[in-house]
Amino acid sequence: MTETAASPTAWERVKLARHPERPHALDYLAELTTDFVELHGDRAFGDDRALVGGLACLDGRTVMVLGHQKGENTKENIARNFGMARPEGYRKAERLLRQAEKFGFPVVTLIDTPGAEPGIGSEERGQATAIAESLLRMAGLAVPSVAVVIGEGGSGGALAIGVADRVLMLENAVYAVASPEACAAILWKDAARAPEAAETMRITAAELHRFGVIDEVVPEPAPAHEQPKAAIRATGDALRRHLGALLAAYPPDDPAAVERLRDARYAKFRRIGSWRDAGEVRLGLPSQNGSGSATG
Amino acid sequence: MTETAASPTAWERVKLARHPERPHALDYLAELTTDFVELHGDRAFGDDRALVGGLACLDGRTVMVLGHQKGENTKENIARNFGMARPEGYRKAERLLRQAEKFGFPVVTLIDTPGAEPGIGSEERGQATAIAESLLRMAGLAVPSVAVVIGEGGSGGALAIGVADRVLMLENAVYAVASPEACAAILWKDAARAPEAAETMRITAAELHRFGVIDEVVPEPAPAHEQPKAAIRATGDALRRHLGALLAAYPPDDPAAVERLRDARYAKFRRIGSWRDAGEVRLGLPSQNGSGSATG
Amino acid sequence: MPAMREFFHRRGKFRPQAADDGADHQIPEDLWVKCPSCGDLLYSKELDHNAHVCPKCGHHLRMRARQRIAHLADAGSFREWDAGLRPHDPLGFVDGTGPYAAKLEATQRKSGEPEALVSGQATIDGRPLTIAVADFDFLGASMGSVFGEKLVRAIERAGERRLPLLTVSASGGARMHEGMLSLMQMAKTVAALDRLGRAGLPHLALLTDPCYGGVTASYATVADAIVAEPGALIGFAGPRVIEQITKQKLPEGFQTAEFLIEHGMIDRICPRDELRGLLVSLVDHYTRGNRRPEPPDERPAAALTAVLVGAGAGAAG
Amino acid sequence: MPAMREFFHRRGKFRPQAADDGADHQIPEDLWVKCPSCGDLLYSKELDHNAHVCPKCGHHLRMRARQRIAHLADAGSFREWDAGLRPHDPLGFVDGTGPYAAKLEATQRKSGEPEALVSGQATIDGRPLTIAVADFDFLGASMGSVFGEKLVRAIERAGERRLPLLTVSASGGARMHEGMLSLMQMAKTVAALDRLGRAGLPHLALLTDPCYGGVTASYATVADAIVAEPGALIGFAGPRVIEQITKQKLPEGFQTAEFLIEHGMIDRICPRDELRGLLVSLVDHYTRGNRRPEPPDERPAAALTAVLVGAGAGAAG
Ligand SMILES: [Zn+2]
Ligand SMILES: [Zn+2]
Repeated sequence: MTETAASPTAWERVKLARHPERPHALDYLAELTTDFVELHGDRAFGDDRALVGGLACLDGRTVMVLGHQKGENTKENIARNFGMARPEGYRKAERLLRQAEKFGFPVVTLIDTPGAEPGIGSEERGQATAIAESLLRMAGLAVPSVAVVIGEGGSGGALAIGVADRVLMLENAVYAVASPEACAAILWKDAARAPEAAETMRITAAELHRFGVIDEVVPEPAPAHEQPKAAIRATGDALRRHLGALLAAYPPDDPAAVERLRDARYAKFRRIGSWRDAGEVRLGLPSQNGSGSATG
Repeated sequence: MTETAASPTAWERVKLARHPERPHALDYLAELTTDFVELHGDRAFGDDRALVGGLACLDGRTVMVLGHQKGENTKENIARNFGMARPEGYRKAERLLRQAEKFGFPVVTLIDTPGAEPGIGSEERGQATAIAESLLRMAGLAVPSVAVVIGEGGSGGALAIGVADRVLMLENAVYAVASPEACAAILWKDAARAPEAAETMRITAAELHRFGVIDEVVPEPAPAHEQPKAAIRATGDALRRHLGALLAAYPPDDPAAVERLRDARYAKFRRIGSWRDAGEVRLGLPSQNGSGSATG
Repeated sequence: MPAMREFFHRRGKFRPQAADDGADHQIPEDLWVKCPSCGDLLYSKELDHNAHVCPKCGHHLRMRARQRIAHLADAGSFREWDAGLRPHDPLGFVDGTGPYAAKLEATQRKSGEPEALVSGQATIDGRPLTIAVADFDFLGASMGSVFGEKLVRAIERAGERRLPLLTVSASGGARMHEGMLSLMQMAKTVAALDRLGRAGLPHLALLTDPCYGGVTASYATVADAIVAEPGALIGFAGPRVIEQITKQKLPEGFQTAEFLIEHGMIDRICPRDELRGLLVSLVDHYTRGNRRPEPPDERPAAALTAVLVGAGAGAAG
Repeated sequence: MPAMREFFHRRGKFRPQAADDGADHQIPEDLWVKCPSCGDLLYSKELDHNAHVCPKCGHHLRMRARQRIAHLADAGSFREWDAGLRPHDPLGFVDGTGPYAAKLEATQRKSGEPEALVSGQATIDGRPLTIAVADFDFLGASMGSVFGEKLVRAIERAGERRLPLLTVSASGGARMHEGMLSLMQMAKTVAALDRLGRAGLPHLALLTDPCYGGVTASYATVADAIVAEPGALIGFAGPRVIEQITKQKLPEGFQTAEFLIEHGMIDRICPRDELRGLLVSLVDHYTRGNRRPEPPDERPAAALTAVLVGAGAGAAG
């Protein structure tokens, strides 16, 4: 796959998002933060290396960071389960989110996963429940949060750390309800139709911005695997801007701000969706960005 | 062992407390409450049948009940692991305590365990951590709580559901830092010296009341395995009295009461202990019941 | 709904109560139904009278949403909400079998429902509550925009009216045809439940066969008490997907309600004929407990209600 | 301390740094120490300079409480609290080897400490914090009344002065000689930590070899960040007890720090020579974060401090 002057297709973006040399969560932390202290474990069963978390210093402020982490090579990919988190990963996330609330740390999450692990052990230990509880904690979080889709945003396993006050997405990242291959296998009965599926699923940053699912597209001057520092720096700029705005609007030292923050977060997710109301034949498309409206 | 007119020895009480026909937690619930709905599971790994919990109606009020549960026969004892809870049991307890807080249910716990299970799996899944987190939740609980030692109060596994606003204890129950057998094996190098150990460890209700560890001794007109209903009714009377007093002093509809409740609970446990202060050669024995003071 | 199709084919255990291949199987099925567990032919009227439990083997057959409501709610007590909300095709989605818009129309015609969720207010043994029931016959009760919106409105009204919420779930997962808008319904419904919980109101969840993917991983398990029907299959990833990916044979009883309770994920397994009784007990308990004027985290209930009203999308039926 | 003795005997791995059989081994041990891991004879002064880490194999030998404080705290910064608190014998406890009171005296003489916990205020790289360190040479650092009382006072002062708390634990468990008063120190210390947490102040826990029973099951694991030393044995029940009861062979590495991090129970394993750096980072993070004037559950900090002062048992050193 080559990058063309024209805009890449959705399927090309899938390949860019999965490119093995694309920077991963820990690369972002190394470049953008100082004094990262990784915290491990769910305090109940295990430590999931596919989902990392810890304290880091961003512009002199401590933030709680969470991110899916793919490996840099095959060996590390096996240790990190290719970035597919198990219930332990989501429970670690939930634990660290509670800690962020306790100490008033803003939360930054970096999304990059093919999806939550499908497996016998993951089902035994409640993959669905673990994701749901992470969603719940993020939805009610008492501190501001920013999520960035840096690569592959794979379904519920991605969203589990994505219910944030601001959701950003890199230009060549994708975010989808299912992998294009799975979608093609089910709806076309042919996984090879994944490129078509990718197109019709609307999984690119630009489209998701239009649908009000994400708040901002972070530009990649060149695909991130070619110029990782440029992509990371652009991400850092957007992150700082949004985090700064959130902290100004909802200061951690103002108790009343917590409720306003929760209300605003609720309103943000509350409006996502698209329907027709029989009485008036109107659509309830997200209006946040003033776009994406259509009549049926 | 027969019951004599004279007070039973500590070791005789150990045998009474362990008597297989002594009523267990579910017997108390059947007799004292209505509409018991058992709630299962820790939402992470398993359901521990050695520690039961759920909603029950006591005098028209819903309470959250938790209790160690021994089996009524060998088969059930195996299913219930002889009342020795695993980490899942304490995590279920912790979950239900959070639910009690959410809905303002007072909490009643029934303690009857040889101790938390010592085992490879229990260590792998953090027996110590699970107990500690249950202690923490009980210590900070936003609702009133009453614990009753109805049989065997075995060490940390018992205390895990024992950090309550009122701690009651049946006359023939025991509550100990370790089993007399274990204590004898370690300190006498001879488990057969358990009767001596039981005596010197001060594990009876009367002694623990004198030391300020428990708040009230619930009389057993006859040993509870002989007249279970009498013991259960006496427990019910004490339970209602203490719960009533707590609810009057800390009404669930008064938000300020939560802080007073936590403060009172802290003060209660804060003073337990005994020491000498070198400067003045004085003892800091618990003063709650105006007894148990001694000079060194 | 990544996992849906496999429930129609796996091991011959699941009978498609409404196939989505376009053929119309309704006429023969109206009279006789084959029990998917024991294979017995059951007269459908008799099955209706037995709450769709096989009289021979006790297998709990699937129920349509309105059958479920009729079974659980007091007769005549159900008032439906938001029946006018209709799905449409925001993505212009076209798959191997054609456009989503056409599929919606066909499904609506065949199922007789406008969408996969029916919601409203009802009483159970005189206790008022909010109820939202998924209908597996509508595209595998996959969760799309309308499913999510109707559910969120029901949750908000439960908050406004201070009523308990009962959700009855069955689902193949998120609806792929609405893409990310479907996935976001997980966030939206859970966020609404977060507020309901902060207001001290209970969410009771009933999980029925089959319940998978984005529904199990969102609102359906964010509940104060989780009840499942015997034998119901419940999980995150579908069994066929797990088998394909792991190349492992799945253990006996994998993802059944019995498996879930053993692994600590649900509170109760309840046979259908005892469900009403259990729900009444739970409603009574959680309603009795619900005396605190302020939720645990200090939010004034009045302010919350105001927000819920403000965010709510209109009047209820 | 149900589990203590076994750590002196099991597999010959643990050298009793202070035996409690009455014999005095101090003279030869002052000069040469045998590494419990590689068996090398180490000159004790060299070991002191190397923070009690074997220069040959990297094994982390146990440290006395004051050695630990000297290693971690800035030179001269430690101010001890409650040094005057002394244990006594509330139960009149007599075991196979005689009365507890006599054992206390002998232990005090041999260990040079009045009790098993040393607490106070210090700085680490200039950052003030409260520190409480267990001393395994004092009856296996078993937790009795004085251990609990000193720790609770330290926690309360951390709250009053709004300082982070660092606990350094090693223990055989609750002290049996003080019976239930010992067990209740678990409740008492955790309750104090609950209040510290509500005030938004951090508790950093360092777990060192060996850490068992009532200490691991109470304050030591109720921490915001849990760090363990490499190879440290940490658990609830002692390994010998588990082996005896389960009749199973324990897995390789059972209950080591490495086992615990794999099972999700601790945040970090940190070699001794990197400990100060890690603690400084953690203190900086948790101190920076600690800006909220009100703790998460709405309690005014001022009121809390008042309560802590009220409950505190006197002035600090
Ligand atoms: Zn049948
Ligand atoms: Zn060595």
